[in-house]
Amino acid sequence: MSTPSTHSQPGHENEHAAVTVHVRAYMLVFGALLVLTGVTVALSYFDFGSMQANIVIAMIVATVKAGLVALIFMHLNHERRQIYVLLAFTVFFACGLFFLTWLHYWDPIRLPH
Amino acid sequence: MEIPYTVTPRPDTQLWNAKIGIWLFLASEVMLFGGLFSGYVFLRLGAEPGFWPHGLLNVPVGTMNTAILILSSVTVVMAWASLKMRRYTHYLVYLGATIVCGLIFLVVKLAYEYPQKFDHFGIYLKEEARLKYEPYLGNEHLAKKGLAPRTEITGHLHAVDISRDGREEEVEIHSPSEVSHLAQEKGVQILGYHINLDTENADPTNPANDRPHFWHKPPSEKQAHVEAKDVLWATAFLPKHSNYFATYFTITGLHGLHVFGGIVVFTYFFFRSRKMYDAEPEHLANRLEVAGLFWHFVDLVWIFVFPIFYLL
Amino acid sequence: MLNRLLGLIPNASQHGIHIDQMLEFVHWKVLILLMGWSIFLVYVLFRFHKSRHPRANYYGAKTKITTHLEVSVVIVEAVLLIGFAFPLWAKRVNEFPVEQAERVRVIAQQFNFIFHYPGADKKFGPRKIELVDASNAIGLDRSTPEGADDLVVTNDLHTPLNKPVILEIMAKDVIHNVSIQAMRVGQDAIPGQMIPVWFTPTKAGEYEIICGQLCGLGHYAMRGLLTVDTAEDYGKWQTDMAALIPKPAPQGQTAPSPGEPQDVGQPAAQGGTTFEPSEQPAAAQVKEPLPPANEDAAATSARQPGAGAESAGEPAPAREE
Amino acid sequence: MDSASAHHHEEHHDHHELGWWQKYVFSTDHKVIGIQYGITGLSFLLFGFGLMMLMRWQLAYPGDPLPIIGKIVENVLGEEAFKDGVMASDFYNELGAMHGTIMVFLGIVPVAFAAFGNYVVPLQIGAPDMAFPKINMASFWSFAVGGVIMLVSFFVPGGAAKSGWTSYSPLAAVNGLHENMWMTGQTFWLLGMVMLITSSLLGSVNFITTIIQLRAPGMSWMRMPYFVWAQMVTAYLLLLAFPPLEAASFMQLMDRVAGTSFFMPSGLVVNGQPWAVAGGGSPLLWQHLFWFLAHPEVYVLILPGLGIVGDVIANGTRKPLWSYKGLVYSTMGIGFLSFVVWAHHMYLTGMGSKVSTFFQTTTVLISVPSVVIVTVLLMSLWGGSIKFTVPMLFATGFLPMFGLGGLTGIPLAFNSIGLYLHDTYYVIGHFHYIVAPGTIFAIFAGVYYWYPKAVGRNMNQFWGRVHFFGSFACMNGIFFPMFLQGMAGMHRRWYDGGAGWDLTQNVLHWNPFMFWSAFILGLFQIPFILNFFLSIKFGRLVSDNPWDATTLEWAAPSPPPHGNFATQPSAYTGPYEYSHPEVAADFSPQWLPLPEKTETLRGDGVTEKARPNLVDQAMVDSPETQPRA
Ligand code: HEA
Ligand code: HEA
Ligand code: CUA
Ligand SMILES: [Cu+2]
Repeated sequence: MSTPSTHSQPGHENEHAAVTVHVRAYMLVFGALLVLTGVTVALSYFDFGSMQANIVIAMIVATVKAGLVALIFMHLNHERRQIYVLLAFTVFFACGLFFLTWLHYWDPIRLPH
Repeated sequence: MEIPYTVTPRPDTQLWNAKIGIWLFLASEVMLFGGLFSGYVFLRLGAEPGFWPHGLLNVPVGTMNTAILILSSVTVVMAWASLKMRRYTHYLVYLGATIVCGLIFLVVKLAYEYPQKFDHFGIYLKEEARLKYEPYLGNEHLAKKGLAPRTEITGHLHAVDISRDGREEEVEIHSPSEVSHLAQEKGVQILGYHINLDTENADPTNPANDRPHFWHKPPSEKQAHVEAKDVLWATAFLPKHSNYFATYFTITGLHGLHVFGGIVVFTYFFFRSRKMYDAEPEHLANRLEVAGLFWHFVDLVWIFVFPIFYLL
Repeated sequence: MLNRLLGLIPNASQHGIHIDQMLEFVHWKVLILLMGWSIFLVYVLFRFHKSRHPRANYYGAKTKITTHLEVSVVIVEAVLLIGFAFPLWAKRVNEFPVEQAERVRVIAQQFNFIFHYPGADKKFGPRKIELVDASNAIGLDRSTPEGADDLVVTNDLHTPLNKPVILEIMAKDVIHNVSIQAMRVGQDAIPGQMIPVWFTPTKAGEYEIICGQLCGLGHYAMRGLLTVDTAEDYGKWQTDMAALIPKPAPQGQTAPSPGEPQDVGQPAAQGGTTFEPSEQPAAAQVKEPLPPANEDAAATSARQPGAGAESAGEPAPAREE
Repeated sequence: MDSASAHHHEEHHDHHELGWWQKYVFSTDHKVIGIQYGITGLSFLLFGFGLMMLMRWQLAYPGDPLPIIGKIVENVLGEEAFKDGVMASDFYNELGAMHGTIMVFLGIVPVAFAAFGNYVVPLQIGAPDMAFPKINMASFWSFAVGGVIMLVSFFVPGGAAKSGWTSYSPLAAVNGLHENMWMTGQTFWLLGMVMLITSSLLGSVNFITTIIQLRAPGMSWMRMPYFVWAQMVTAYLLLLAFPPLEAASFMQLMDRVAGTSFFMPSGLVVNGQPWAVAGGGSPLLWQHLFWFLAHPEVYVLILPGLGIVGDVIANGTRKPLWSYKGLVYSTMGIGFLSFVVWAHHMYLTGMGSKVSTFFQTTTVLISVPSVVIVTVLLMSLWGGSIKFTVPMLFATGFLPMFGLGGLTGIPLAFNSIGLYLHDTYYVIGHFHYIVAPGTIFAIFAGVYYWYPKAVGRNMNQFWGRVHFFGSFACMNGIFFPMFLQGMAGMHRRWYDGGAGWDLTQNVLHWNPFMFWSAFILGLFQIPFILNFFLSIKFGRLVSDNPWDATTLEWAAPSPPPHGNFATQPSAYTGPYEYSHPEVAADFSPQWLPLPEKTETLRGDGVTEKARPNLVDQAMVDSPETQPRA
């Protein structure tokens, strides 16, 4: 990343403007999160046919919400490379933890009947 | 020599130290909660039908707490923006609001939600005894609809039958913990439970009760008597009630600890940041950004906790 | 040959030969690499000692041999994996000879193995947690026709020669492991799970069964004995054992009787050179257990851990609620 | 200089008024913390060894009273531990579990990772301190509290944890029951682990930040000493692998004190009594979460050791490491792969052929980078001018020992061989060859190597040699027979050492031999311990760079003052410019430029023209020279 961080040089004119832009984004995200919370709750009283479908849909909404928090509030939409690399590994290993734990559960030794 | 890059970013990485530090720490937190959630998945996948409770938590309160945490995320990021714009009073207001939100969240959790659970009682029935309690379970009705069977009777316990040194008597109960104390007395054996049923058990064949409700319903007046010999496992809604509550209390407990930690840090900032603001406002903004990142992460965890435990 | 040198105990099962071959092969690889590099190391330490080589060569070795070596290590490992390891394991877990095999359930507990034979009808009787007591450690329900003729023996496993055996392995309390070194099998006994394992004995004789997973203070002496019998001996043993089955008590429930085959098995730590029999740990000698700390009203009234407990003995491969 | 540095000056001022407590006990100086970690960790190592000597006696002479010590322990811990001088089997299990735990979490990790990392890494990258000195101090004290909890656990009712260092549930949950489950050994173990995990997490955050942020000007990634690389990969392993065990520890804690059943299935019957819990848990969940940590953990035990050995070998051979880049990339490869092999410890837990194929493949794959690392280190010797200093002796001793340990890991990698070898002494032999004559030797190498930097005096070289040769012989005397015993079928965690079993009768005679080897190994540590402490006062005074080494730590005075360097050093060359053809001396330190236009060796063995001013422009721009708004 070659562009210098906008908010590392304090007190600048454009810095000030940048922060104001940020603030507007924060408010929008706040609204979106509240709406999505409502959506999650509402969806949970609607049956999508199977438990799996219900879970998947609820998780999608939750992931969107989490994504908004991470991208906007935590500024992950413009972070430095080092941090993306770190998070990519973390997410990979975390997925591995979920996936492989489940894998073992899914492939036991069975006696044919 | 002094430690460089505490405030200004290092030219080649464009990061200051604490920024990397907090992200590393959050990475480890991802793995911590990842471990807990993978435990949840593992246990839930393996749960027998009817043994993963639904709708036992207070959804409106949970929704409110979710909104409060989201709000606190906004206030903390606004506090940071205020510092960036060098508006100290605004910063204090937003920071104060964050602390208040955090406190409300914790108080609601610890003083209202948890005790409400501890007060509730659940009785799992043995398989062979379930038919006997069909009027409270409505399993025939559920089977027709293709829903998982009910295996548990829940509600407020108001009395137990015991035999004390061979003599039988009925003892009134005000809090489920009394049952445990009774059971630990010498020569006491529990023979049965008198329980004020929750709506699901009071009116099990009503289609309106097939799925949980948004508004919490108070237990009905209807009572049931369950004999101890039919009982598989009976306890208040404590962690030991089931793996559902075990994961719920473990994860929300740990999450609560994180909230508490955040509050402590913010409170420290609230009272001790003036000096640093005057000397090095940018350093203070960085510190707040770091604390804020932690706070957002705590919020983010809750965003998953909420649907997983309250809604699904 | 290397196996002999390393003191591998003789194999007595059909598939064991392949495992021994693999052991031999992989140890050759270990040995060659180890010797090769050790000789290299000693040579280099001597050759390039300061006294013989006062000024180091900045550029060091210029060679591709190491790359070749690394590649050949990879190739050998790939051969081991694809040629031996995958097919061997696949045969272990995917090709149970259900039709031909003799089936025995193994229920491990602190600190014995209990072997449960289906008896003449080839059907295992149901097991109930309520029936568990001192004389009926596995809670076998003898009031059912399937259960009436089942054999239950402690620490004493008999199998016929040259016939595949499937052991269905489970545990009552903590994790154990059923390891029969001579048969080249081993399998954890995990509470809440049933995991099968199979082998075909090819040599008659007596072999030790080891508990290969720490299970408490008597772990070191948790010992069973496998006797591989000829077909006749095996039949005779089965009849002898069947004669010891307790007659059902008039009121239905299994009555403890001195003749219960429980007592037939080997004592836990037999053959020990240093330990008096009185020091042998047995379940009864374990320190008096305190009531679980989480003792609860319900617990005492029901004494029933968990749902589905009526089938304590029949854990599904996954787990049960 | 603006307010920022004004603030710093203030702080600096404080330092001169530090009291004794803040200087030596609650210090934030990375060097003091490093030494604190080192001494505590070495003491734990010795303590863990002590536990093992008791066990080896019992294995060698099962049922014989242990002279003197047996009586002492009996008086301290009561008859539950020793009765008439004879060890109880429950106590044997306590010793085994605590030996494993202490060695791994309180011995090797604190010494190899935390102590050397703290002391050496900032110096090697030319930094004044760790990035977060206060967190560093918190890390040490969290470790100390964890250690105390572990030690105290021997004295609680029922004794210390006794379910193996793996603490498999349900055994760990049903062991050591007591009315107050908080006051039991296993609960203490869990609490201690939580503290130790916290300590490691704080430490690794600090290490990684320090290495990324505080490298001196010119210290680009490929100019870092290999030791720094090893520490960085190790820190990542700790950072990402430990939290799942922390999660699992919380769950087991709940199982013990709150009556939950995360790891307990339905239908348990313990001691003939149905076990009163809700059930529905899974013992395998614990194993997955445990090994998800514990496999990366074993590389945590070896990588710092490899790092030390790499530095020492370059110095002892007086030439650059052969294929430095290969070394670095293999280390990263190990780090990555180590997260996806954990289930090779669970081969016998009922694994179908698909999962087994996956884990066998990854396990075999991970041996490839290890082979590369050993090859690089061995080939680095070729063409050197080898000087057998004591650190170099330990480093060269390390190589074949790690080789044997690693190579015997390969048979274990195959599921079907695991049918025979799982849980036997073969496994014990496998990993002890790596951690004992492996990592412990690397630690010794590191102690002898960096001692002059920390103290300003050198340790006695003669006694160092005695220490090396004695330890080398005895270590092999203890651990080689384990392979033979394992092949004969002897299982681990056997209180009677196999005396009660027919199939091990042929290998029983090794047990006394192994005990006496361990005993003599203990005797050979005495010169080391004396040497270590006496040299502080009586060691030979040496210069700042007694080994004629190239890396930056030798640019600082010995011992380095607070803040380490008088002026910020820069890295002008790669880490190991020994015996450069155009330099008369046999080393050219990293902090001095090479003569212009000479050829230097790049990490991957290719040569390039040296650029004496090869200092990343960006990094010369220190904050002070940057325009600030
Ligand atoms: C530092 C510790 C460490 C390291 C580095 C390793 C490295 C490896 N380990 Fe080990 N292992 C443990 C510590 C370690 N292990 C522990 C503690 C246990 C037991 C835990 C318990 O149950 O309590 C264990 C158990 C264990 C098991 C489970 C056994 C069982 O319980 O049944 C397996 C199975 O696959 C295994 C495999 C491997 C492999 C393939 C490697 C590979 O990474 C090895 C690669 C290395 C090489 C291939 C060496 C290269 C050498 C040369 C090229 C020759 C050089 C020669 C000379 C110089 C002379 N290990
Ligand atoms: C890093 C890990 C590590 C290390 C270094 C060691 C070191 C040693 N181990 Fe250990 N061991 C384990 C980890 C380790 N072990 C684990 C995880 C287990 C499995 C536990 C279980 O079953 O759950 C195990 C089990 C185990 C067993 C099997 C027990 C059983 O299954 O019943 C045996 C048996 O001999 C053994 C022996 C030894 C010996 C003789 C040493 C010796 O090499 C020790 C050498 C130590 C020294 C030489 C001390 C050096 C220190 C100093 C000199 C101090 C100087 C001090 C100052 C300057 C202040 N170990
Ligand atoms: Cu059973 Cu060990
Ligand atoms: Cu491993």
